[in-house]
Amino acid sequence: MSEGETLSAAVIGGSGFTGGELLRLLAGHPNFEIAQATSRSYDRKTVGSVHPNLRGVDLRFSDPADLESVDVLFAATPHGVSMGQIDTFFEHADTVVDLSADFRLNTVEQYDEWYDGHTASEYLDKSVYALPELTREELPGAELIAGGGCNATATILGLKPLFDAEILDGSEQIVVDVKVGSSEGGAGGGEASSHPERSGIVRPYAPISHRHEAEIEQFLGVSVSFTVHAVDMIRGASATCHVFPGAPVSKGDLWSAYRGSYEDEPFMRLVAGGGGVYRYPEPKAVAATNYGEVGFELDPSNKRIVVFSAIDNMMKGSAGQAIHGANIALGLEETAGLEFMGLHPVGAP
Amino acid sequence: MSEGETLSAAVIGGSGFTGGELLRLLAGHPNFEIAQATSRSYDRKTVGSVHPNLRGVDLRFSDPADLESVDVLFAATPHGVSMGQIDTFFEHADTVVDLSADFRLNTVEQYDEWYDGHTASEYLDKSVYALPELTREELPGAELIAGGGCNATATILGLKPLFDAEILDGSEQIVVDVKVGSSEGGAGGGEASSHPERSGIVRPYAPISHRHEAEIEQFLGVSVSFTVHAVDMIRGASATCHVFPGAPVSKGDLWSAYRGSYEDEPFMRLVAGGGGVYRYPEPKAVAATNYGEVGFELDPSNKRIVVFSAIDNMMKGSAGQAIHGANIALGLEETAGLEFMGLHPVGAP
Amino acid sequence: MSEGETLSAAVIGGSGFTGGELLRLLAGHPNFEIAQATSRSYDRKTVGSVHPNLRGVDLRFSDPADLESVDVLFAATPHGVSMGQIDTFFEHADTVVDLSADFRLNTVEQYDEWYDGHTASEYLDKSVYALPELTREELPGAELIAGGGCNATATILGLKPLFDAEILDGSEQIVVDVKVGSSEGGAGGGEASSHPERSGIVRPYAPISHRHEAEIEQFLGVSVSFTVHAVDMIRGASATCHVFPGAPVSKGDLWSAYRGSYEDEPFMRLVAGGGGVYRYPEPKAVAATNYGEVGFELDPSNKRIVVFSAIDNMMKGSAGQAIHGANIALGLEETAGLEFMGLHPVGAP
Amino acid sequence: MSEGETLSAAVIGGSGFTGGELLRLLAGHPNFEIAQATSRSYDRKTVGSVHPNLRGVDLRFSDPADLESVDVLFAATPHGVSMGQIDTFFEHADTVVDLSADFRLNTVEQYDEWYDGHTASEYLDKSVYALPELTREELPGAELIAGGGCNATATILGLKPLFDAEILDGSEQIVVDVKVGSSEGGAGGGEASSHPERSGIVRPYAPISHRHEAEIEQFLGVSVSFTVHAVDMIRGASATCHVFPGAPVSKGDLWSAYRGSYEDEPFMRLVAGGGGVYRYPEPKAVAATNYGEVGFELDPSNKRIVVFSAIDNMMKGSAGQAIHGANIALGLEETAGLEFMGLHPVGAP
Amino acid sequence: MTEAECVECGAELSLHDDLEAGEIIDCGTCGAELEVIDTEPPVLDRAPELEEDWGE
Amino acid sequence: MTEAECVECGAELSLHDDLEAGEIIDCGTCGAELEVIDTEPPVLDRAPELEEDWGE
Ligand SMILES: NC(=O)c1ccc[n+]([C@@H]2O[C@H](COP(=O)([O-])OP(=O)(O)OC[C@H]3O[C@@H](n4cnc5c(N)ncnc54)[C@H](OP(=O)(O)O)[C@@H]3O)[C@@H](O)[C@H]2O)c1
Ligand SMILES: NC(=O)c1ccc[n+]([C@@H]2O[C@H](COP(=O)([O-])OP(=O)(O)OC[C@H]3O[C@@H](n4cnc5c(N)ncnc54)[C@H](OP(=O)(O)O)[C@@H]3O)[C@@H](O)[C@H]2O)c1
Ligand SMILES: NC(=O)c1ccc[n+]([C@@H]2O[C@H](COP(=O)([O-])OP(=O)(O)OC[C@H]3O[C@@H](n4cnc5c(N)ncnc54)[C@H](OP(=O)(O)O)[C@@H]3O)[C@@H](O)[C@H]2O)c1
Ligand SMILES: NC(=O)c1ccc[n+]([C@@H]2O[C@H](COP(=O)([O-])OP(=O)(O)OC[C@H]3O[C@@H](n4cnc5c(N)ncnc54)[C@H](OP(=O)(O)O)[C@@H]3O)[C@@H](O)[C@H]2O)c1
Ligand SMILES: [Zn+2]
Ligand SMILES: [Zn+2]
Repeated sequence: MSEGETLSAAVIGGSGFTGGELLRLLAGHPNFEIAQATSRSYDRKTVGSVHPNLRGVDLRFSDPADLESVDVLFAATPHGVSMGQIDTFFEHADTVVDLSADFRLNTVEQYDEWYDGHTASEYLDKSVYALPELTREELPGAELIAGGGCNATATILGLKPLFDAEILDGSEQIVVDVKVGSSEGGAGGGEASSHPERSGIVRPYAPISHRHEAEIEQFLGVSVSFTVHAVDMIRGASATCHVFPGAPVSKGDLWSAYRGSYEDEPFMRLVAGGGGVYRYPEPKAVAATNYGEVGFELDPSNKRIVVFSAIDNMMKGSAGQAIHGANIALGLEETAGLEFMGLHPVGAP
Repeated sequence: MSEGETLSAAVIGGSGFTGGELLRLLAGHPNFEIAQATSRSYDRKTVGSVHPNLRGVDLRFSDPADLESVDVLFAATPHGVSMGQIDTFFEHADTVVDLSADFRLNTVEQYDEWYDGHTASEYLDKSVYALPELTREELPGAELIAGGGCNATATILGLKPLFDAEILDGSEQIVVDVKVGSSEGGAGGGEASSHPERSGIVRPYAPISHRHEAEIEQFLGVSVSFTVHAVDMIRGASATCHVFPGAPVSKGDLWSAYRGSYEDEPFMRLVAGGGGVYRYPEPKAVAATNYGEVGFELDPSNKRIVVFSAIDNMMKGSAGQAIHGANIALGLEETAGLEFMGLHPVGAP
Repeated sequence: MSEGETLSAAVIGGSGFTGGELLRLLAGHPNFEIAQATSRSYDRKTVGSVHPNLRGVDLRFSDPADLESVDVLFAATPHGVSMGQIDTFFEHADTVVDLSADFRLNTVEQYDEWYDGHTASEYLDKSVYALPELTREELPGAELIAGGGCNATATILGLKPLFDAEILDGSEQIVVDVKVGSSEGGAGGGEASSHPERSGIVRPYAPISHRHEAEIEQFLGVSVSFTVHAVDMIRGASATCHVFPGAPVSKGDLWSAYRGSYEDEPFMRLVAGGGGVYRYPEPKAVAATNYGEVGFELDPSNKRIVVFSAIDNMMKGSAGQAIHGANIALGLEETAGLEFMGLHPVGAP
Repeated sequence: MSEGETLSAAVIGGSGFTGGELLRLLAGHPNFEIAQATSRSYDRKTVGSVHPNLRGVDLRFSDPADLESVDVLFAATPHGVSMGQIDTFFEHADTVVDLSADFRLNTVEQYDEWYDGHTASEYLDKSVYALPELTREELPGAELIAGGGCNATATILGLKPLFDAEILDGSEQIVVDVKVGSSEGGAGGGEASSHPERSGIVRPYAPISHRHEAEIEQFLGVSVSFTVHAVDMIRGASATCHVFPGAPVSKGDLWSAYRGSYEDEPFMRLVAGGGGVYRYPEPKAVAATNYGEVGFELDPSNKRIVVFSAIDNMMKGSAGQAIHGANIALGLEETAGLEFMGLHPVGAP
Repeated sequence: MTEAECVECGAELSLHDDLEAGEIIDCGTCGAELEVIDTEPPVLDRAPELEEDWGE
Repeated sequence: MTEAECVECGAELSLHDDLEAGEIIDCGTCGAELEVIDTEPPVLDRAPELEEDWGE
């Protein structure tokens, strides 16, 4: 499309956390205009009544049963919703970007193993994972884009250069220890996410068997030892990967690998070993942005590589990634609408 | 100037908190290009080594002794520095925007009363307070712009409509109870602002005699009972004003007053009494933005008006206000570089 | 009773926040033994399954319908529950300590004005407010003890010395600006108290007409201008009172007043004007304790007294106060079970 | 000694974080009376001026150059101080309890490898590590007690049962991913620990080569892959150990191992796999207490054991452990002064 | 009060008298939620886990 | 040990023996920082306040 053109967009699940981020990003995007945002619970209320930062956006939620026809439909609904409505979605839009896990995996077998099966498996072949660092070649023209899982995104971004550069071959033991903020749970929230119970924690919430392992395995070809902790922040996912390569590796090798994979990537930053306060990747350095930071250290005592990877789960880990993928799919400027640089100082954004 | 033109800018005190915000805003501003950022402590280091969000900005700090000539010089230095160097600043720039208290007050007498006097009093007549809600008429063409104090800004924005609409005449008792975040203290930080001591607090830090009272008095013509508490956030200033008008007033009167003062203001939002989670102004709803929120409630039991006002001290309360004022002074689009809408959800940004 | 004696105690509402605190205090109290803790939702579960700090206490919740007979029954249930069951309570216990608002006020008229009336008004004359700084003389032998409201407690403790010493006579304007933590809302918690929405806030949650005004008025004889803000802590209530005495007052007068009221009080501390980090009362200095801190400053510019008062709402503001009152009522050592000194450093406890 | 006896105690470094905790614990301990607390910076100030929770303790700091003679001397000074003054300490006390790393390791070689050598190596043979779960047999009568490192303590407590039960033999890969609060850094604190920079973080602060590895190796006989992250809490250390046993293991084996090691331990709690909010060990469940929680999960997909271990670094990780060890060394009731149960709800204590 | 062994951690559990099949109780030692399968004599099993969605 | 009255709050203060003029001590009751003006007999006054810049 020509760059000045404006595309209409709908956001299903607009009252949720990632739906709100989509609305914010679309409202500031030069090529999009928001036609519809749905919510069953807040039907007819202003989007600003739920998302106070969007008080200046003149838009009311409508019922997802009354879909309008748009160029691009973004679905930010819980797992299972999109696979049930995907035909309807395509009746109303040429391009569908889904933020749930419904179209991330390639095969029904994976959904049988990790989820509760799949009811629209004919779409699995068509969908492209939204993360451009993985799928830049496949995205142009894609009609069904599947936004990645936030913890999977952080992990994959951290480890991928080691596979690209063949420092790892998939036979190694890989431990991934993840720390995430409370927005990852979405706007619902039960007792465990009430402020008094959720503040100040380091809480093992997925000690084993986290579903994002499926995505990691799909893209890196390796099964990882994966444990997720909830910590006291709102936005942010940080993955620390402890890796034991078969052959000796130098810091130079690591820098080559990481620069090789990411130096042309507009949203990836390498951070390792500098001075000052921020020496390694950390979530608050990328909060509110679509940037991902990765870095590493080499443990001479036991030949371990420690990889750090940090993203904002609401941005690079979901809504930002979705827009990024859509920009490429639709032939727009890749970074359009995603230029925000982030804040300093910033607390627990 | 014509709108496509690019102006060169310098930031003195670029390694500080408001200096970092200025750099961020200028880097994303369509009409500015950063020529220089100074720091004595970080001379020659990249700006990204101090402000991790600016890692993508290709710029190194230089010594403030080596000033370059620019169109606009922003000074984000502690109180007293600018008044000592103001002649030098004007030798290197046509327009000076100072974020300290050095040029906010009109007379030497005020500086004698509230500060330790003034050493460049000949500039006091020329300077214009940066807050456009107060000084929009005086800003165009101004050569010396004085950014307001953050607590003063929050307070003035909250109370001004009551004076505009003559609901108050200055004879009333006004109590202003302010809550602020830790970035207000700047990047230095002693023991009281260390994380273990500063976390989780409601700490009276200026029970009486806060210097911002001088600015409030200057603009509203009234002396207020002013107390400031430090609370556990990083960005944000929230002023609660308890006001006892002489004559009975209705909620309709109040809405008229506030809409009258602010409905054409691009950065002011009225928030009072809606439903949902965010019913009154609160700092995190405007965090990372140049918006100010004000709202009120009427206490029937004792004829009190309670006014709430919330800003991001780093933005509307300093760097954002400075850019806003400069935009108007220089004939640029008023909102240029200040469009960021803010985040939801967001923690303690 | 003789001091070595052991009394049996029941806690109705043992799964709630203040109920959990009661259980903790009773378990560590030399004169009590816990016979029963009720919960409808967690019936038969261990108390440790809800309150992880009580994992070492060998006790399971039982149904409040199956009350056992005990010496003392503590009710930590929402407003309205105790007034409906008070007869039953007294059938099972000689002494009832109620933490709700049900028996705090003296007359039906007050309940009509501030609450939804009262259904057991015959008990209003018998009940004694638990706060010993107010009612030490009336507590011994009391059979019905009403724990105070946390915001009311903080406010009353701050202002009382000014009335005791006749610095105020009740005709003055008094503004009370309160900041509280999230545990004040109890264990329920809706969307507004979910971690992403509740973190990092300064949120006006009761701008006007807070019910605790009734208690303040009852004990101080004056109607106050009262506004409550939610801030980012879990425990703690801090009241800042802005007071304008009719006649001039000196700091010496104030110290005399405050020392006069509190120097013999085992749980009151005066803090004002020292050096170091903690110069005025603040909640985290008393967190986890039954202490209250009060202090003040005199504003020479406008003859204002600013009074600061800080308590832990779960302790001095509810469960601790209840035990304190019960200790006196039952002739036990006044400070028994309440000696914990608090922590330093401590975050947002 | 007979149990009613009172011992005099001195705290060197009483103005620091662990020194303050020692003072708090000693002031509430039935068998100790504090004779002296030293500080060079706060000489002659009240201990309450630094530690606001100790305002009720009538004691002023004195200069460490003026040591008094006491029964037990506690040193809570930075690494290196005690080894320089150990002879002087023993001239003034029969028993010395040192919280630094100065006497934790057994040999000069270890100090050469991990620290900067040792200047009082003749004491290394005499010293006993304070953690009773490791050294209960050696503590009675010990004259020099070395408090453990907090991260080492958390890790050792988590892994020890696996070695006790020979589930691990030391040849396995062990990854330990630690998350700690800001009090671990002590009261000093530079820019990185200022509130604006330190809030809301997940910051890799010791990616590799943390000195506590030496203690772990000494007690478990195995070198671990160790990485420490700073997170947003004040108290607390949480160690997640990812372990790959050589032979298959069942959950029953694990429970036998953990119960075998800890069921008679008064301060150890096993937490794994229950319902409710607190299903695994987490620091805030043990905050302010001397308890340690450990738990685990078995990952069927890759035969990994994930072990979680949580302590309060200021208590079980330093001051509490020191008192615990001293209690046993001196023949006092083991749990004396350490009975505090902890809090619920509690934020980031 | 009868006793039973926790099937998760092996600790002794004291059971109340009016135990009913289907009831869920938690172990005071390890916190596991146990379902009462049978009452005379008491037979316990791990309660089916509540699938909790922490969002992803 | 001599005694003196705190000039801020009026509480009794116990002073150490080797008191020196110019020394700053804090009151254990109100926390005020007091300067020793004279030693025999002890005369105390409020210590000059450390001007603290919390930034503005
Ligand atoms: N949060 C993250 O960090 C993150 C990261 C990556 C991916 N994701 C994925 O993104 C999706 C959304 O997550 P979230 O955190 O934004 O969740 P959320 O805050 O819970 O929002 C869910 C939204 O979906 C709507 N919704 C729920 N059921 C629906 C249905 N049957 N039909 C139509 N609308 C429905 C809800 O609004 P109404 O109920 O009012 O209609 C709400 O607007 C999930 O699939 C999640 O796994 C989230
Ligand atoms: N923080 C706020 O919320 C806020 C709000 C409104 C107004 N303000 C005002 O803005 C100004 C800056 O505040 P801040 O919070 O950004 O402070 P800050 O973080 O402490 O930064 C001060 C900056 O000034 C530089 N500097 C200090 N002394 C200097 C000198 N003599 N000559 C040249 N540069 C010097 C420092 O860098 P080097 O030492 O490395 O040179 C640093 O970059 C202050 O006047 C403050 O009152 C701040
Ligand atoms: N939180 C504070 O800071 C604070 C301070 C001062 C006073 N108070 C007062 O203390 C009381 C308790 O407050 P909270 O914060 O502890 O509340 P909470 O956490 O919500 O706990 C309420 C407790 O009451 C039980 N309960 C509710 N309805 C009941 C009924 N109809 N019959 C029997 N039990 C019932 C609940 O358990 P089940 O539903 O499982 O039975 C729960 O254990 C309130 O009246 C409050 O106003 C609280
Ligand atoms: N914080 C923890 O979580 C933790 C856990 C386990 C072990 N530890 C260990 O415990 C020790 C104390 O740690 P901390 O966190 O309490 O440190 P801290 O807060 O920095 O306190 C250090 C104390 O030592 C005093 N001191 C410093 N140098 C001294 C000297 N040369 N002679 C006499 N006194 C001196 C200081 O007071 P003055 O300078 O005023 O004299 C201060 O009171 C360290 O060795 C640390 O490794 C700490
Ligand atoms: Zn069990
Ligand atoms: Zn005093």
